[in-house]
Amino acid sequence: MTDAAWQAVWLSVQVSFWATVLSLPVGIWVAHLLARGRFFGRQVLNGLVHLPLILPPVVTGYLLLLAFGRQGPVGRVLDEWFGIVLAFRWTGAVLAAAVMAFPLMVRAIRLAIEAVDPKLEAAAATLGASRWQVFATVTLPLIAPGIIAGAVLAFAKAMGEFGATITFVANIPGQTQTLPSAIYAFLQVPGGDGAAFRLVVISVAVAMGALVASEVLARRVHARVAGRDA
Amino acid sequence: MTDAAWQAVWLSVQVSFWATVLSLPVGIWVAHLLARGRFFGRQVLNGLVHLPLILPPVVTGYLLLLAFGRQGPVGRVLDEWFGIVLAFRWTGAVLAAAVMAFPLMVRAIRLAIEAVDPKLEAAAATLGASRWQVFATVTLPLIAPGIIAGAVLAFAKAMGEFGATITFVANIPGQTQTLPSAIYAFLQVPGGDGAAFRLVVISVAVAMGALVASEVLARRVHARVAGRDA
Amino acid sequence: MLEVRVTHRFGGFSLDVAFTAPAGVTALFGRSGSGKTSVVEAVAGLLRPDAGRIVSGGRVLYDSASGVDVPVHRRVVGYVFQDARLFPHLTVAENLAYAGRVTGRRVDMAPVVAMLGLGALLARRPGALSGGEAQRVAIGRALLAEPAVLLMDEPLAALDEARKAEILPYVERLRDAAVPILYVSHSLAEVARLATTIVVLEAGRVVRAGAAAEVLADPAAVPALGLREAGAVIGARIAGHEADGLTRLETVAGPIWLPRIAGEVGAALRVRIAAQDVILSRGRPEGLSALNILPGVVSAVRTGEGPGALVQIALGGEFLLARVTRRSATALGLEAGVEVHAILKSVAVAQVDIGAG
Amino acid sequence: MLEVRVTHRFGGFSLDVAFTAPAGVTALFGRSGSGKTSVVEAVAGLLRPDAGRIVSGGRVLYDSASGVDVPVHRRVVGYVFQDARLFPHLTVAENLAYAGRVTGRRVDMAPVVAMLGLGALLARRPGALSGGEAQRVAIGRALLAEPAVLLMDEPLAALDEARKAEILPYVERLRDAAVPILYVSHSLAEVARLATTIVVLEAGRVVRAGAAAEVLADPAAVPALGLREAGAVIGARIAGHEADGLTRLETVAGPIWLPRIAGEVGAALRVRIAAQDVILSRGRPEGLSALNILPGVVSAVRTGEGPGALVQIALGGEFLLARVTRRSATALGLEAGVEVHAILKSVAVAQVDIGAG
Amino acid sequence: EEITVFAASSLKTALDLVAADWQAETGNVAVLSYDGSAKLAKQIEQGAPVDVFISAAADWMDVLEAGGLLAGGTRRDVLGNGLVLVAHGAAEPAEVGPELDLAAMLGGGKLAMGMIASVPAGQYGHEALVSLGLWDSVAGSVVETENVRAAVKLVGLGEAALGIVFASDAVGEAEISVVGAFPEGSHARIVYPAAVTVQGKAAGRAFVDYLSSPAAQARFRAQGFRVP
Ligand SMILES: Nc1ncnc2c1ncn2[C@@H]1O[C@H](COP(=O)(O)OP(=O)(O)OP(=O)(O)O)[C@@H](O)[C@H]1O
Ligand SMILES: Nc1ncnc2c1ncn2[C@@H]1O[C@H](COP(=O)(O)OP(=O)(O)OP(=O)(O)O)[C@@H](O)[C@H]1O
Ligand code: MOO
Ligand SMILES: [Mg+2]
Ligand SMILES: [Mg+2]
Repeated sequence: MTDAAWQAVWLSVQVSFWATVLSLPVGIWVAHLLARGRFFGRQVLNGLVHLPLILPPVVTGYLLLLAFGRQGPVGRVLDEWFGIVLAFRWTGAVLAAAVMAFPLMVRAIRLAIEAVDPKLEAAAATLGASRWQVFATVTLPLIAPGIIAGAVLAFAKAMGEFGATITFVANIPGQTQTLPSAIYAFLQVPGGDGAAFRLVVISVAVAMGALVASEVLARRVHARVAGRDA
Repeated sequence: MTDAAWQAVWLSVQVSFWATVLSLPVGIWVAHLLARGRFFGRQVLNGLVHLPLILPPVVTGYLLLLAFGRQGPVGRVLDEWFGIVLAFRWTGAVLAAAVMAFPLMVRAIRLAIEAVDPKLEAAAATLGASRWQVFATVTLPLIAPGIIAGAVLAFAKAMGEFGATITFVANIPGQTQTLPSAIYAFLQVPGGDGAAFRLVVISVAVAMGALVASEVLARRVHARVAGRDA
Repeated sequence: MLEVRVTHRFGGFSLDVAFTAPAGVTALFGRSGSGKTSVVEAVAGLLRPDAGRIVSGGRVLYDSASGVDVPVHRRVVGYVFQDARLFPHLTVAENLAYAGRVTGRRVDMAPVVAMLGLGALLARRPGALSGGEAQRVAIGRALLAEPAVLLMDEPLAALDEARKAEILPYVERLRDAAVPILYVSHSLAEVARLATTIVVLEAGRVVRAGAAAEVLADPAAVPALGLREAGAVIGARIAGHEADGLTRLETVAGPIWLPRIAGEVGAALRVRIAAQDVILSRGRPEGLSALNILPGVVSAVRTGEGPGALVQIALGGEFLLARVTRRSATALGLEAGVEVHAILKSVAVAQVDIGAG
Repeated sequence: MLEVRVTHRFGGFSLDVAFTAPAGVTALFGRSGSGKTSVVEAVAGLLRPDAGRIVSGGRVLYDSASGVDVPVHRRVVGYVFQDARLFPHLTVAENLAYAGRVTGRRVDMAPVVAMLGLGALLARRPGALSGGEAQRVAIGRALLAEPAVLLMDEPLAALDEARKAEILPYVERLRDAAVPILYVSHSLAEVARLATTIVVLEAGRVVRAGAAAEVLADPAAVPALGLREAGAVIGARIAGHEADGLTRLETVAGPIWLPRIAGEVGAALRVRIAAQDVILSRGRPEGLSALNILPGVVSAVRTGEGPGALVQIALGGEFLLARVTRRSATALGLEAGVEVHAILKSVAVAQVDIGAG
Repeated sequence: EEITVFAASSLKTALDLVAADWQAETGNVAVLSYDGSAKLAKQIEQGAPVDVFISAAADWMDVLEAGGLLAGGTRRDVLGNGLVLVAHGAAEPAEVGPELDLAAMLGGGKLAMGMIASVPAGQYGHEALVSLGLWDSVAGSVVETENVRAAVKLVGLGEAALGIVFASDAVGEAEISVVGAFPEGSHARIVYPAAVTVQGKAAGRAFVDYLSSPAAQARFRAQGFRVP
């Protein structure tokens, strides 16, 4: 395999990791808002979160480019005020992957939150726990299996994300060429199928590793949460 | 808007609907296997289910083509024995959308199953309910919110699916040209952005409608499941 | 008839019990954490014991030696759980109808609904029930399963006395309909009233088991049962209902009068008389508000560490227990063979302690 | 001091109660579904009543008129739920430490762990506890919150007598430490032992409320309390511990002897004497196993529909209740003003009915 | 010096080699990013950090030129291509013209080509079929693909009987054979304009110049492209 291919593998793992890790707190927060909030505009937020699922990935990529590109309103502010450039950088690939994976992550966490018995939260409040403490000490540990599920879905999705990423950050080897972009590139040339297949295998291996690890972790956490001794 | 565009809208709605409805029973079954099964190969099944998330959509599309195309092993059998042809048909678009949406659907349902208190299932068994009856009368109603969540995720994903669909069934206006394909086509020509934007708006409107409907439904179901009076 | 032999370990706790529950109510009695629920779960098939054998009415439900393990739903046990465990998505009516629905049996809910006072709750969901209401629904749900064995784990703990008094006769009728009942309770009053057999557990072991009348009248069993709850059960027959609201009962030792007991003249009863409700007198006492004075002979006196003594009095072929202070036992010269009169208040024998024989 | 005034409607049930709970234990007593849990939840802030006002120690917790609604975690109530509601993901030790953890207080768990016998369970998770064990942990968790008000919803229902007997003195000590306690129970024995105030609910309404001694000795309150549980509480003082294991108590009506009571000579006690445990005699009886014979004067006789009569006997400034049959009441000519002797077995007054005064 | 080149996907086979040659010769590095011309053009509009753009379609280059995103005077048509009819497996060569019985050749199979509204190869193919009067006879059998490579794949797998692709796409594909080339006049001339962007570095100009060098042209020809 070529250097560029290995670079793509490594880049994809990094991008997927950061996309997952960075979006997790936001995902938990939004999931909580959607599950328990009673505010005006909840439906709008819900719709926004789902948008990347509904739109063809290329469109999401274009929208990101329009907003976060150097010419875009957000992109310009980020660049001028903080010196952060996303478009055509690997950081942009992180953003694209995070956005695309966000609906999956939020839904998994939200389902977990909705399954928490509000009576336990009430019990915690009677013991003096503020809303935030109730969340941190009761809700959060109880939804750990959902968070793991959300994170692994996000990671897997990020590993496979192509359309939005290539549109937002292009397909520059060594800089923004993720695994799917590299696979795509190989599929574009005669006789490239073999190389593409090797990359697919690597991609699947990495994601499966994460998947199996998450299952083992989730099982352990689930046993705890169900109140059984580990 | 052109007739072809309207056709694409209508086709996408149909494809998404059928992809969701037809994969739901399979999704529930697989989710149950993954949540409660203790069989050898559970991890393999789990990996397979997640595959469409991990692979770039184009790759999934190729794999579908290889398996379900006219020349593919499954495709040939389906054609010769049942007269079912999927490649280049709207039915193939349904298959592609269903496969791509499957991991999302399964994960949502699985999380819901894992949140069901096994003590309630045990109680049902003591009252004479067989495993299947326990599932149908206790587990299934209790996971209804998860099923709704899974279905709406699948529908939304199917509305936005592009890569695998176009690879598997190509783009035949009126037959396989879904909304994302049509949007993609418009984006490829100079000055096509306006038309693409109109289609995006329609796509978002349809999916949001489904989303809001599902929320309302889920809320009602959730109140029931939580044992509160409606 | 239910034969249970079970060994099981959880972490630090080990269960090792064997007993036979004949037709009727077998009470599992024991302190919190002694293993009562675990035994019941093993019978229901919800806990798979490490080893053992469970046979119900000749049918092997579990046998670790031969590998038999009948699935839960084929065991046809009606299980009233210690926690109510109602189906939250179903209304009360649907919870009650559940067993009929899954087994395809047609069941008439009306008598159970009436007995448990559930009429007004039928359309509610469990989330909107009080603790006692939920427990009543759980009892009804198990009863309506028409089980071959009924497992009741503290079914009445959440209920008030009045409600208990309404439900107990129903359980008695079941007992008499020959459904074996395994009944877990902390209340010896309940146990004494219902049980035909008593199994006392302590830290996962059976420390006493036998026919209820025997165990309850055995001074040696008192420590295991708890002092306050000691008492004996005697047989009686309704001799007549009198004008002032009292019912006259014929016992082996003579007539006694108790507040009106529902039942036809001639019906056989079991009356539990708590040891602490019996006063003893050497001579025949006069001018007391207590109506019931039964002559008998002291058959055993057991004194423990404390200031009390437990006196067993033979009345014909039956026995009564009386708890007195050692000081009184000495003052009255109570020892085996001495003739005494047992004084017993009518009202001290509460409705809850009278069961159909 | 806790003032509660609450009205609320659920579907068919309407709650409309107002009462004041002074320092000490206020027992909420009533049948299943009468609204006890709802009242407690309103105090805790888990149920927002349609209207009303709740004031704890001068602090307004809820006032529908002025829109005050203090959030649950600021109310500092220790709530022992009817269902244990332990945190499933935390060990027993972590459950017990929870309140300290969220409030940053340092709490010494040792005494509570010892009192509740939780030492061996500390590393377990709630899923591996028996019903009674879970309930004990729930009690411990609430106690360790060092609450300003303690709300206990049938805290002892799942426990055996021995365990109850261990826990009750602890609750008494809390009562005496001036933490107001709202105590829901079906057991009048518990209520009589603990309560300084009794509030009787029926179908969402207060039907009787007042000082425990008063309510319990009032024949008119008996129907609301339940016949079997009727009884009065009298004050006593430990006069001496005697060699044969009995403790001599001084009451307004003379000495009585009970099995050894822990307490120093001179200590004040509250002794509940169940109405059904009292036998009346016109003359002074002789030769009985009962040691305690208290002379008094009948102050009221109440006959109901049934065959029984409830007799209130004045002993100095205090009152005793006796349940006798109407037949005996007539035979002995019991009516107000008549002198009688109340006969009372030492052993009939169980440990559970004796509370620190 | 390192430059970034955005190039139409169909150039990948040849351009990778050309860039390697250039690198060896000059010591400069060309980082190549391939995608559809439309997407690349839009990215350049949004400020992509790119030095050279090689498009498969003149119209997108026109858009960039009009937008003032190209360095003046650097645009030139560097390559051409032909349009060919390909078949699955070995096929009898045939003259592609108005007499060709395309429908019969399909025999109920599919004709794969790029999306006729948007993919350049599809646009040219549509134009050619219409001008030859063949479109109506096969319109019902056409399957349009996301890009021209996907059309090659469909023919290669046998899912489509025939395909219309660039001549360069038919090179090196084992499972397909060229039936014939479309006549010059049946469609607009296929050209690949290249240009340096406004922010393009000097090496970018050198790279564009190099594309017309004999060595590069030999590489392109070997991959089936035409050179002016
Ligand atoms: N959400 C609800 N909707 C309708 N009715 C309700 C709801 N919650 C409680 N109730 C009713 O209110 C009444 C009082 O309930 P509550 O739980 O306060 O009773 P309780 O006195 O605590 O009874 P128990 O001793 O059985 O626990 C009951 O009749 C119950 O059915
Ligand atoms: N999964 C488990 N792991 C470890 N110990 C357990 C587990 N389940 C039960 N135990 C222990 O086994 C013992 C018996 O429990 P069981 O529930 O049978 O008691 P019980 O007699 O029903 O008590 P109670 O009257 O309190 O309900 C208890 O000491 C309990 O802590
Ligand atoms: O080279 Mo293209 O723009 O994919 O037809
Ligand atoms: Mg138990
Ligand atoms: Mg209650």
